[in-house]
Amino acid sequence: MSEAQRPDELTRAVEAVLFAAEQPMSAVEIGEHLGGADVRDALAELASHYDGRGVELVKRGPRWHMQTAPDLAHLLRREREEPKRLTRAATECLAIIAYHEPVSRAEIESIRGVQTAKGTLDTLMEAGWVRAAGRREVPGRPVIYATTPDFLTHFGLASRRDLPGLAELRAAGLLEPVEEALEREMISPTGSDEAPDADIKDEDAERDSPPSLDMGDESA
Amino acid sequence: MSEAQRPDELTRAVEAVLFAAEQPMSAVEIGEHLGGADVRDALAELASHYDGRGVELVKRGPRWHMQTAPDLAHLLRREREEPKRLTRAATECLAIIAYHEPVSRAEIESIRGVQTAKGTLDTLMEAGWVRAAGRREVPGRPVIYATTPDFLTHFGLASRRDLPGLAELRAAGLLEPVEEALEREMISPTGSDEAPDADIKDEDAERDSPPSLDMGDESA
Amino acid sequence: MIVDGSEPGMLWGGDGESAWPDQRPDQDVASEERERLYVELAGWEGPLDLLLDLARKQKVDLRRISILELTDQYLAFIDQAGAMKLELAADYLVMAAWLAYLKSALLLPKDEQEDPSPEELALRLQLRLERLAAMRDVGARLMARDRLGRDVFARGNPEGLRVLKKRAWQCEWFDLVQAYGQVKARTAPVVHMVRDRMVMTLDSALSRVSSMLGVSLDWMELRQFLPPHADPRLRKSALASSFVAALELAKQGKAEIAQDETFGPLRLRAMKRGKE
Repeated sequence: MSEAQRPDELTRAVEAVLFAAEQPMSAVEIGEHLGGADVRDALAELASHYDGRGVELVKRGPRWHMQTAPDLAHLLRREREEPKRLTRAATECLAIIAYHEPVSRAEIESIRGVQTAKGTLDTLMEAGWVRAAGRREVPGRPVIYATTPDFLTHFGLASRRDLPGLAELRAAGLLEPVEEALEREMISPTGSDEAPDADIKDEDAERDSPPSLDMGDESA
Repeated sequence: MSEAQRPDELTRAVEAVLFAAEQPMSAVEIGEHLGGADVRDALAELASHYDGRGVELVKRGPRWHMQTAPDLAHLLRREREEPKRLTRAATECLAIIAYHEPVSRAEIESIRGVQTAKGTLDTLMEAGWVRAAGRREVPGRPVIYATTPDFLTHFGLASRRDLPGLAELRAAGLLEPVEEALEREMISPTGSDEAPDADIKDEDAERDSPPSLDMGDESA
Repeated sequence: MIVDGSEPGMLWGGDGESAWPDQRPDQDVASEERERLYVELAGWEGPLDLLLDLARKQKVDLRRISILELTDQYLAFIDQAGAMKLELAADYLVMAAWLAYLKSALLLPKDEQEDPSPEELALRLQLRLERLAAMRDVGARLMARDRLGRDVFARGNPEGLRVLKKRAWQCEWFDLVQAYGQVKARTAPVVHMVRDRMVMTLDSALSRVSSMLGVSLDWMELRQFLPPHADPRLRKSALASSFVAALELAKQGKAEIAQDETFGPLRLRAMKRGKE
């Protein structure tokens, strides 16, 4: 598509000056730059030439500058998805929220046994799997966290009840590290250590060892 | 003067991207930025559209960028700092690298007849025109140098084939090493039992002149 | 000085361009001849550069250059510098000597020539000068091109293209469940409690040992007091507790302990009343 009508020399010069300018320029400034020429016609011609193109010549106050057409601004900020694995800490955090929700950060920490960086929860919220679900009505009113519908979708769960219980985890060998000798002892007929009782508080969760596990002294 | 023919959306998008870009971009990069489009036709259309205007679309190596028309240089140069002048040594070095690339430092020195100060190559690399391009697989494994895409961009070369005078130099045999030229010139190929003295004189690690560029002063 | 006929110029004087400024200073500084020469000399990058300059002053094609004439000019230049006691870098002098040798060789009758012939040496010098001249010329042409940032300009204020990286977090169902399992395994206090109870307390050891001592009057080895079918780790604990219990009983005067050798078996029996 070759231009039928070539711009005249002054218009070309104005175009080049505006293109190379680091700041918007007024018609007078452009004219001074070009040896005192009157550039108003050239500016009008350029503005009309660029109208509808990917770039446009605009006037802001008294100054002119070239800019990307506003409807194409999205091209300048393109998003690219970068797959990234959830860190170990974040995965644990997510698991605890899923099994115990709603939980506060302090509760998560007490279950994990280590401090949880703020960024970890942020990550989970950025991923869209966790949301703040209000505050617990205890002193300090801590924020409590719960999973989102996206969480269920992502992990292919119909509901949180689909998460495997402790007994299933153990059967799958997922309750490592547990010493073998102990494990042998722990296979007790009473085996009432089922979970996840979705609503158990973490204190309960920590005290959920069945009496059958009591190995008492045999000296008695 | 309103455009009779409006550019299509892809052409507008390519135009906007090229205007906004801070660096020259290859057709592939532009395409990727636009979600994988094939932008070659759009580039051709834009190049032809801008031909003769105050701004032009040019291809340097594989990369495209927009710049002001060269014939307007006198209008734009005003008040602008001229880029730092290269020293004579640096200019010669750059020319030798561009016309002979890839070359080692010893090869550059053998053409120039003097040692090359360390700062000279550094200057060229800092300007972004020259890069280390691996090592030559000869004893000492000297680093070899070549020009960069920025070199083409800065000097307005569509490719290395565009280097000024390249064809003439080649036709005149001026890019072939002294040894080869000598053999061609001497009707009797006697006395050329070579032992390039570069090896002897230049003890420190730079014993790399490959036969192709050995300008060397053979000792009979 | 030079006997092998090799051409100097590859002999780095040690202070190549680093010692010489790249740009020739303006001539207006030089009023005196001496100073002028010195300034000029300082402007050359080594003998090859100086030779090229002298050659160009002959204003003929480098291929038709007279090497004899060039040699004379160079030697005259060096003589002049020497007469003014200017310090010359060694490679200028090496080149001078080599050129003097070349000149004499060129003037000698042909049949006395050795290899390589002086013609070949002259040609080699000519070829080198040509190549340096060629690079200097194209270097200048390169610099004179329409250069970006000097003659042509990129957009002064580009908006810039940004690619915002949006992280797509990845985590699989298995990772999740495994992580929970590990949290529970790591922190469940039950596990620790169980492990802690694999011991025999001192109290139970004391009552066990003293009741068993009452039954037998003979020496018994300490290990005989341990529960016979206990888990190995419980046995370990029981051994320690029983030993302490034995010491306690001995202290109370209810038992006596004997050991025949270091690390030998520890024997134990109830104290006979009469001995008290």
